[in-house]
Amino acid sequence: MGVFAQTLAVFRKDVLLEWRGRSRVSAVVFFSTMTLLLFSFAVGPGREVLSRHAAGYLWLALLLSSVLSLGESFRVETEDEALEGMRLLPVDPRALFFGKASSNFLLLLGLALLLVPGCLVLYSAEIRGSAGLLVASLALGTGGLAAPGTLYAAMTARARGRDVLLPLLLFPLVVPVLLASVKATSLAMTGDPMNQGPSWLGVLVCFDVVYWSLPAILFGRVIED
Amino acid sequence: MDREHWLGIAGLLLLIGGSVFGLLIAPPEKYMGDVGRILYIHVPTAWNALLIATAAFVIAIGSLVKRSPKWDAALHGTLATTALLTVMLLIQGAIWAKPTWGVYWDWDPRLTTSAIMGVSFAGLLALRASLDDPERRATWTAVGTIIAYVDVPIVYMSIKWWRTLHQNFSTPETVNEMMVIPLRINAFAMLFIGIWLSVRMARLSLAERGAAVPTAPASADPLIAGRA
Amino acid sequence: MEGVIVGGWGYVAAAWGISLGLLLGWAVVLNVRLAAARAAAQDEGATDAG
Amino acid sequence: MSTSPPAVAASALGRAYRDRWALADVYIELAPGRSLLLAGPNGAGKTTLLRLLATAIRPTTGTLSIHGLDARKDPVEARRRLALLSHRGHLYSELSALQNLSTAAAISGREGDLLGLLDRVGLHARAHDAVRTLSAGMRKRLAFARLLLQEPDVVLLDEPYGQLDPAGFGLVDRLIGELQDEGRTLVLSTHLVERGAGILQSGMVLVDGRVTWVGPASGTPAAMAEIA
Repeated sequence: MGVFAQTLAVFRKDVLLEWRGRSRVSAVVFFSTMTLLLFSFAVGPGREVLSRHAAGYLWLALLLSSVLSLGESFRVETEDEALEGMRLLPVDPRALFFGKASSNFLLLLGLALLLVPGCLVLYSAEIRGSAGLLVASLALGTGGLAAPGTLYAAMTARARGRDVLLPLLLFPLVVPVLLASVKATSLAMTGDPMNQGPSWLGVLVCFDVVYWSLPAILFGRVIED
Repeated sequence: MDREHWLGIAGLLLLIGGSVFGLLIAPPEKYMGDVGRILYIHVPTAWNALLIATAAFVIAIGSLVKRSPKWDAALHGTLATTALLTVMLLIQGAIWAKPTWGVYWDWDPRLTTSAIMGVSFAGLLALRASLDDPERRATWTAVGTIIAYVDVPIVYMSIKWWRTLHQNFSTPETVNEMMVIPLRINAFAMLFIGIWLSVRMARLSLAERGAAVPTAPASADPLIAGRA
Repeated sequence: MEGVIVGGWGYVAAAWGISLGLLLGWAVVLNVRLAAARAAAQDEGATDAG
Repeated sequence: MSTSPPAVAASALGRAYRDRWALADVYIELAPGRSLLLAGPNGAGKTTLLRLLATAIRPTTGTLSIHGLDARKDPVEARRRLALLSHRGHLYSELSALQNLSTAAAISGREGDLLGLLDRVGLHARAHDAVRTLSAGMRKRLAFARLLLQEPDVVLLDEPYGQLDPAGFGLVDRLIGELQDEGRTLVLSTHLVERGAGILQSGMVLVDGRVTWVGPASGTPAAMAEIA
């Protein structure tokens, strides 16, 4: 049985878990909407400033919520040591990683897509560039958050003070993803006359390759006892 | 006396010599004047922060392979030293930026990368502090170090693309001999002191880990279960 | 040749002072902690033996 | 003596936590189809031994092979042949009993009559209920079903009678009998020494992480009475 089939099985399990725990997922959605509101309170009601920086606020809201949903995704794994149960099956640890990271990616991408209308309404942002660029930047960016986030959440879920450790470890790591995603999303929202969008997407693809391959190699060591 | 003290003493003497040379003997820099003397400590700090971070990366790989307390202690030592040098680097950089650029912080790629590297390594030290099981602590620190180190060039590139506003430091090749000497002396001074600090920290890490596991007494004639 | 910076010894002193201070401070903290940890280990060893 | 390698072969197996040996110097040689009873007071190392045998934790010393496979070099292959019933349920409380089973089946690439399995442990009626709504005893039964699903050659049971009602006791006895009839190798720890001694072949007593007695299972109650 190949890594891919195992990954699919793990992914299916995690999506099922998210569906079963959808009340918690919706709480994360409300939290991120709340942060969007808070940014406008912090900056003031100037419509022009808000719409110009809408992409940045969107990504900050995503980043803050990602920590919650990543932490949550490992709480269900450590509760009854279910992850250990998975690990003791004849399974490639990379499959456990890819499955978990993919489901976290799916969740974050869904959240990102939900936040876009929020930005359009609250910040009077518009999509003057291409919608394709917008979706691509959200997908590649959340991909870059989900993979290292999954690795670090697996660690911090079993450490004391996990609520502060996960952002402390994850945020500095994903600065490149944040920079590139904000740029690309911003170009999609405010217009992209110089056609810079594709090159930022290219940068994000490179980051994603690194951020998905390195943790996959190391994940097996992280979850062993 | 622990052996590494010789390195510490050598580093201290070199640092005194390099400081005297850099502060009193070398001529002021052509454009920056006397403020340029900050570079005699700043550049060696930067070189050594990166060098010792690289050592931490290599040791982290070794620690994952070897799984021994000594490798973990060495990793702890180099991590702590890197964090310290990075803090020094940031403070020096900010002080240097004020008269040069007019602000303490200018989102310059090198300075910003250093800040992020510092936070990453400090985060790893915080992760260490929150774990009790020494084996898990060793593995996770090593994994985190590998990822944080690989991230450094990525952060640097991304910030460079994001905003390019850097005035390059003079490199030793383009400045006159009197400026090269204090840079070189201090580079070795900081290297020796950095190694000394790392070794001291590693010893402390080993000592605080508690007594080594005593070897389990093996019986000469063991009871073998299951044969009955 | 605009803006050759004149003076600035204050900045130089601050940068060197803080750097050397940090180095020295950390070195002292480290060695004190190491001595304490070693003393504690020795005490423990003595009680174990006794 | 057969020429096939033992189902479980442990040599000088030990595990240290910090400066304490939870288990040291354990030797096991269990031929396929044989069974071993682990007895000993709380904290004697029974769970540690079973977790070592299950490759859930790494040994600090010693070697372990499962049907000739080096458990350290080839853990995935070894795990294909063994399964552990643990204190920890290893269950997802949000998922239904059936979903827990189907997940384990899909990941380990096994197919089987999952509802039939649930029927075998008396959980058929609760197949679609979330595990969180099941009682402790029912979770134990579900964990048993999960173990049976893996059709392990080596069955590791840590306190299988724990949390069960008298009907559950009978069920576990019956399942153990079936597993033995199918020629599977069993290692079982329990405080119900008399009960275990009645159905297993070899015995082993652990005290403070050391093996103090090995012999036929029938002799275990007497050996336990001695240390009490």
